Amino acid sequence: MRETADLSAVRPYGDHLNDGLVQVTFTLPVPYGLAARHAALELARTMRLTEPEVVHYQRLCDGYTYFVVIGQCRQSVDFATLREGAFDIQYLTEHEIDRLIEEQIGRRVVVIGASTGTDTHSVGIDAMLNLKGLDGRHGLEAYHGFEVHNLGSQVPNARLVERAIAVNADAILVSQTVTQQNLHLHNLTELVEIAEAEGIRDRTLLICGGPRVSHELAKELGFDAGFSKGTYPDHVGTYIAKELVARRAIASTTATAG
Amino acid sequence: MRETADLSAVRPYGDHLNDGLVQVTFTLPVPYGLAARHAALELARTMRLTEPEVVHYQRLCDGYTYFVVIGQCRQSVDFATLREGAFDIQYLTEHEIDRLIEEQIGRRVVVIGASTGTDTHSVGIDAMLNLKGLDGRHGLEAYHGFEVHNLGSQVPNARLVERAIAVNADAILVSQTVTQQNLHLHNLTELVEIAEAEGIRDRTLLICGGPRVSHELAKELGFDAGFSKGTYPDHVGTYIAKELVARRAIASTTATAG
Amino acid sequence: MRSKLGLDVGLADSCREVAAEIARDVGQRTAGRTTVSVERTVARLLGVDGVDALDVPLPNVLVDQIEEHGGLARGLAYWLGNAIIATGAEPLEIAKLVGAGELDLHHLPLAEDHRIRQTIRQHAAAALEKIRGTRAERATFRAGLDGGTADAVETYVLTATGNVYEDVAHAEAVAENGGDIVAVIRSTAQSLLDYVPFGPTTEGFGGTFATQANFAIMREALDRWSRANGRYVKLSSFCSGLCMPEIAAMGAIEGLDNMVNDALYGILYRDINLRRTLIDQRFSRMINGYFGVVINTGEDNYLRTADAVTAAPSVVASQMINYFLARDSGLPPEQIGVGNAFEIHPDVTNGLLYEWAQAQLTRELFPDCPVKYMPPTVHMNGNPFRTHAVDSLFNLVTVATKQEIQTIGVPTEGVFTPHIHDRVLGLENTRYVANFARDLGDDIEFRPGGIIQTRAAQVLAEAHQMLLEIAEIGLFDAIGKGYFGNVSRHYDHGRGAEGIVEFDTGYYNPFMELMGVDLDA
Amino acid sequence: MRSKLGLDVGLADSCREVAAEIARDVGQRTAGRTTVSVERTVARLLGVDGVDALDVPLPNVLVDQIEEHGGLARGLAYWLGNAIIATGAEPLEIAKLVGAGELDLHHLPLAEDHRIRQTIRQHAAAALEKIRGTRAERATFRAGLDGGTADAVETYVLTATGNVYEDVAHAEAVAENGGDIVAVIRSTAQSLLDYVPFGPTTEGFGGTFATQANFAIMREALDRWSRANGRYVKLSSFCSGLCMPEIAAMGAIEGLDNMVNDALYGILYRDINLRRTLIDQRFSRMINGYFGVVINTGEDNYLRTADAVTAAPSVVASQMINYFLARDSGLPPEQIGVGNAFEIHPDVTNGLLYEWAQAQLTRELFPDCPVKYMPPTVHMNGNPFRTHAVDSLFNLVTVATKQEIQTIGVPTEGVFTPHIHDRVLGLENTRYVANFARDLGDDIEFRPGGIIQTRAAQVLAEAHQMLLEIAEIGLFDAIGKGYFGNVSRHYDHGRGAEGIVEFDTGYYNPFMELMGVDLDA
Ligand code: B12
Ligand code: B12
Ligand SMILES: Cc1ncc(COP(=O)(O)O)c(C=O)c1O
Ligand SMILES: Cc1ncc(COP(=O)(O)O)c(C=O)c1O
Repeated sequence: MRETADLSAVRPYGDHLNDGLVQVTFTLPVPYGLAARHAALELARTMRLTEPEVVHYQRLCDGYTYFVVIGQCRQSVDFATLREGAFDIQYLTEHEIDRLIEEQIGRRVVVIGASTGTDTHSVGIDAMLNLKGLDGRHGLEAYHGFEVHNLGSQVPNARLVERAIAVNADAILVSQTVTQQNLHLHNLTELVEIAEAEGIRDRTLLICGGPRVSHELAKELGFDAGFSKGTYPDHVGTYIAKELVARRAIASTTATAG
Repeated sequence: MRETADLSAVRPYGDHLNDGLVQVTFTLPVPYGLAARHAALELARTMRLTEPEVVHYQRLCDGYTYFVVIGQCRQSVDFATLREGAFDIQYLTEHEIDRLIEEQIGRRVVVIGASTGTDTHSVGIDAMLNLKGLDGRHGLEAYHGFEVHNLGSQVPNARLVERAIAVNADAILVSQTVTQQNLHLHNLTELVEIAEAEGIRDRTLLICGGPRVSHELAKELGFDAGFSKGTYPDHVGTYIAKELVARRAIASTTATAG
Repeated sequence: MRSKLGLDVGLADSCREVAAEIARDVGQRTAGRTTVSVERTVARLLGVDGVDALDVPLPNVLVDQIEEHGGLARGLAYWLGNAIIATGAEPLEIAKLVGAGELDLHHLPLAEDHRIRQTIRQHAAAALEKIRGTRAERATFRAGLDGGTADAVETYVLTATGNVYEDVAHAEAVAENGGDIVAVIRSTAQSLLDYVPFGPTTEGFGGTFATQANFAIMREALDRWSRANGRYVKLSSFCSGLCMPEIAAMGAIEGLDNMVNDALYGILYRDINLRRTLIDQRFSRMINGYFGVVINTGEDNYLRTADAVTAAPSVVASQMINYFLARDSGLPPEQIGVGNAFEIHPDVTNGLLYEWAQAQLTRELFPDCPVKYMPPTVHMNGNPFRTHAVDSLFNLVTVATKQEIQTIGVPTEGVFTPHIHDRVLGLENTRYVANFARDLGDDIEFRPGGIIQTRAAQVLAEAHQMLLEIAEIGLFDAIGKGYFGNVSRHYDHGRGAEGIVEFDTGYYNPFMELMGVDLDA
Repeated sequence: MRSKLGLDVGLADSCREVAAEIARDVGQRTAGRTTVSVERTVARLLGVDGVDALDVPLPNVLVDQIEEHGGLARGLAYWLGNAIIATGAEPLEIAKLVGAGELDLHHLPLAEDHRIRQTIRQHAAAALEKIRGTRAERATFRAGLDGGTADAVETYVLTATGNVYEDVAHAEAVAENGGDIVAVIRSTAQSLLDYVPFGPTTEGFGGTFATQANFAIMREALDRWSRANGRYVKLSSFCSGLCMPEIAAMGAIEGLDNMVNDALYGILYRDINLRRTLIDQRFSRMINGYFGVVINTGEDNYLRTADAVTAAPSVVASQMINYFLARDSGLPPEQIGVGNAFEIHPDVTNGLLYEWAQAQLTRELFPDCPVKYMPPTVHMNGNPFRTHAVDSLFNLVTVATKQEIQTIGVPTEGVFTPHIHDRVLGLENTRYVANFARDLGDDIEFRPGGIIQTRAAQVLAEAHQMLLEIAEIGLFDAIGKGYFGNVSRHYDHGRGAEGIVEFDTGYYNPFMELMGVDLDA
């Protein structure tokens, strides 16, 4: 009978359970030749690959060689445990989000968004906020529950925070696309600092997004949540609504207690 | 000025020296979702990748997810030392090989070849041995210096050795293409065993080749040399001629000494 | 359909006539002979399956016993028919008794010839009826599902893990990603076995053993997927090697939809004796034809051992011959998927135009056949991106020339039997191009006298010439002269020749009769 | 050349007429104005380079001082001419003195106008002569090398590491793998700087700063490669943003061959004030035109913020306008590489036919232009294989429609600025398709009234309609209404408006005169 994967010790799968097969590609700054091939295998071993094999290598130019290596990764990952702890959220529909806001918050939630710093990529933030949305799913502007301010792109962090204060925003949404040399890290960190300095950090949800922004990264940088590729407006809408409702619940408990 | 790579500590190169960027792709036997993404990152960490990032992942079918991960490999390889010790051979031309054989051996070198076991891939061995050769470079059959016996494909190891004895072969050339489940390892090992059992191992060069046969692997399995993709007939021709000449030199020294 | 290539219709017709003649000649030269495999197939069709205590398949057990006494010239049906009369037992029981050493077919009293024939004929008819019944049920099942768009290419995807259960995982990924036909590739060397292994298997090399149990496991898995997802996924395997007709029978029984089934592949690439294969292919094709299985021929192989630019005419010549050999075995054109491949070296200037010409030529020469198009393989190296780029153009020609069945290319073709995601990446490429270029073929015309038209005309002319030469010397000698794939094989050489048996006057095979093809015609 | 698309020639001509009118109108509305950047460019052309103690570029130092005293309306040439007369020093010396705080241009005695003009005109003529001399040497150098096949597409490959020395490594890999043009992409945000950074730079984001030193470093590296390998490799960069004309001057001086130079990009995608950009683009184009630099326009961008299927007519309309704006600045057609892109979503049925139609349309509408074709970007995701497959079809359309310049696609387009091997993989794909499908374009014809022809006709008709509307309301308002890329920008908004200066009667720019284009016509 078919063997089933032991989810507490999962390994890569090529064509047999636990064969551990992975493919690694990289360039080394070394001249093309047999010695380069050896170096690639050595490197693969430092990556703990068993029986690495160079299935392709080619000269790029003087002093640079490209490699395609396959090998076996014998290490495993405990998926069963990971699955338990994973950040997962049950997404609501536009209608459900609106109802949740109406019933539990009783007013429109104010969100303000921008693509900040020198980043001129606006398609992502527009997809979240503008009427049109993405793939036929409305942006938050179309929701009854949200009041939306989209400042567009190339917006300095200071200006975004200033406007957020002016409109009394519940949530600040920032988009970052250019990540080379970790440009986004500086820029995102700066936003958090300014929000803190201006004293709005605690009462404002800070949310960031972009093709290479993950939830983990966002948390690490001091945001409340991060959204990456494959995000739809209802995803972030759900998050905002649920989180605000949850915070109110806590606040009211605290208030009662206090 | 441009920084130059420290060849004694070489790291992968994406677009900056020592950025260590590598791409790893694999499938995990886990259902698609955020937890799967986490598992992929975990796995990447076991491969000692720093700041791994899932740039793409997709569901293959129930219980299987495919990942494209990039990350930084901080380990390095000592290319300078590697280069010193690398197996490298100065290839001769057809004409030079013929002359070497004529001058140093004084008779035609007998080679016998086949694609063995159940392997029916004959294009590789034919390229080495048959007149036509490869990309306009003659096969050994065309050389004055070689007497060639090509038994074709699907040849049992025992038969190959039997024929090698019959024609008094200086070198046995075997080709192996089907490697799934390590089929070639069994088959190649068997050949060495038979050659030993028949008492010809010492006086015959054992050479293997195929797309996934490396020199290291060949040595490990008890062959004298192994040739992979990108081999031309003159490569193996050079090896045979030079090696036989070298062995004669040793033999004659030993004979004189003895 | 107007010829987009401006083909010389008369020349094409002449090719057909000559090829038909070549096929008839093969029929005559192989007539009056059977093989151990054909006889084992008779046993299988009569319900004999399983193995004896030494793991020898019961069809082999029967044939071996009959052969030992020199009785095979009468055909297994004769001896089994007689045994049924003598023992009153069913074929399977009889086989088991023989396997257990408890019965010798030659020690039974011999009934009269006509009674034997009548008895075994009844059994055979009932057996066929039963298989047809199951196939009819399958047809109903399939009719209730989405069969895909009629005019879109059917993607054909291999699985080849060596382990039937892993193959199932791959097959599910294939189905989920739009694959239309799953083909379970066989373990290397199975073609050389003169028996069919038994039971589910989990250890094969470069493929999974074709056993009846494996067929059933895969069929069931695909049906399960089809039911859950409302789209029918077909099953295919290799019907070739020394057990070619037996596998046809197994496939018919287990509900396979397609079979790779070539008249010459085993000869050229597995060094199987040419007469043996040509006798076997005929019965195997009768079975495939009778049960509605679509066959696919293997001309793609020639382009792996010969140069695709210069060997192009041999592909056309072979398609013609394969086609008429199939027709002579009773296959209708709709079940003959002649083969075709995209194998020109990627560095050839205007290679795409030659490929396009060739693919369109095949399409026009066999308008009623589900032509099958094979991906680039031989020049694919370890660079998966290069392979993927070449596959993209292959996919383009596929849709532009309206191939009916397309084996998809995979990025790791030059490296290993593809990993599960490689199949999916290949399917995505195919799907993308098929949709993005959907009506390209209809929207463009070839410039009269241009490179494409000229190439097609030239290939056809050379194929014609080649067919004339083959007709002259006969197919056997043509194979000896290396006409196909630069491989030369001779009359008496190759494996399995010892399994050929000449009929004696009493030879009988009820299935040939019942399936309506008279081989001695 | 016969139209493969069966285009309505009258309609195409009408498009041209209307577009020419739109461009003329822009000329009129921007006439009589200069910008800080135009004036800095005059300084640069006169040999002013370097920075002051605070790292402020000397051209800025000069312009700032002149502006402070409200003198810019006469043009920097006037003040510099006067200073030359007064001090007897060369422009660069004068700039240094100003930078050191040792000279105030307004505190010098004013010579007579005609003497000032004559003096500065001589200097300008000498400066132009010198640059032309260097360019002539380059032309000789180039003539001695292999320039590639005349009718093959020129592959255009970006480098964008942020570090000019790393860019050199990438450029070598590009050259070695057949790239024809290396384009050093600029660091994000440089377009917003109202000065050009100085010296070699090693820290940029998503690109490398365009500085004169960086241009020189890259030029030298490419020349070294060209010399060693006998094939000339061209150099390109971005001539856009707030310093558009200065970069044109730097490029001319450092021997660049191509420049991305669009009339509207900065307005739409960098929120630069529209009048500022339209004034700047004119002088920048005069320079590019005069020194034989091929410009490439950026219509591809519209298809990244608007849908490529529906926005197709806006691309044609913009190409026409960009073309006539360039013509009005003195660029000959052979130097106007109108832009064009393959950006239809990969899931669109028959998307390839639309792309083919559009690419062919561009080719036919601008028969004398080196049209530039951009790869799929916006729908490319993190799956490098999917991107590579789409790039293959992009490469096919490129060769089949005979684009002259092609920015290559790279598999990691959707992820990061490509790694060194990604560029090579992209080039390999391009080279493979270009050769394998070399004469496809000539070998096929489009079915009259088919999908491709119909689409082309429709796009042309809609572009015509759009041009009529734009002519009606003027380009400024059209931009305000979001005609291009769904982005709307208004007259007074955007960066850099404060850098616009109206001429007073004494305004003088010797280069405009010498380069032979009368802007006040
Ligand atoms: C369109 C585009 C442009 C357009 C932008 C127009 C505009 N107004 O947006 C133009 C042509 C102007 C442009 C310019 C440049 N670009 Co650009 N561009 C792209 C391109 C092709 C598509 C991006 C896009 O629109 N994707 C579609 C949207 C819907 O996806 P998304 O942004 O990821 O958004 C989704 C999620 O990330 C998430 N999300 C995003 N933001 C947010 C925010 C919140 C709050 C939430 C909840 C979710 C969320 O939800 C969205 C929907 O699912 C990409 C390549 C690619 N295929 O990704 C390159 C790319 C992003 N560009 C790149 C670069 C380098 C540049 C330049 C810097 C190049 C240069 N030096 O000139 C310039 C300058 C721009 C700048 N400084 O910002 C690089 C970035 C590399 C890196 N990682 O650093 C890319 C990856 C191309 C490449 N391979 O080199 N670009
Ligand atoms: C042609 C081919 C066939 C032909 C073979 C015809 C023939 N007479 O050779 C046919 C169609 C018969 C065939 C069948 C099968 N094939 Co096959 N086939 C290929 C293919 C497309 C090309 C191989 C080739 O000819 N390469 C060109 C030659 C010149 O290269 P080469 O063999 O590597 O040789 C070079 C070097 O390796 C070296 N070399 C090789 N041998 C030797 C020996 C010596 C002494 C020296 C010095 C050097 C040397 O020098 C040569 C020149 O540089 C490859 C895919 C690919 N692109 O690689 C699949 C491939 C090899 N086949 C494969 C498989 C699985 C099969 C089958 C088993 C499938 C099946 N189950 O039915 C069958 C059965 C064959 C068998 N049992 O052996 C797999 C192997 C996977 C693996 N690594 O295990 C591949 C990789 C395809 C795939 N991706 O799945 N195949
Ligand atoms: C026509 C045909 N039959 C059969 C096979 C299967 O090969 P094997 O001989 O290993 O079963 C192939 C494989 O390429 C083939 O093309
Ligand atoms: C026409 C044009 N100019 C300039 C640029 C460069 O962008 P930036 O504004 O970052 O210099 C681009 C990039 O896409 C472009 O398309």
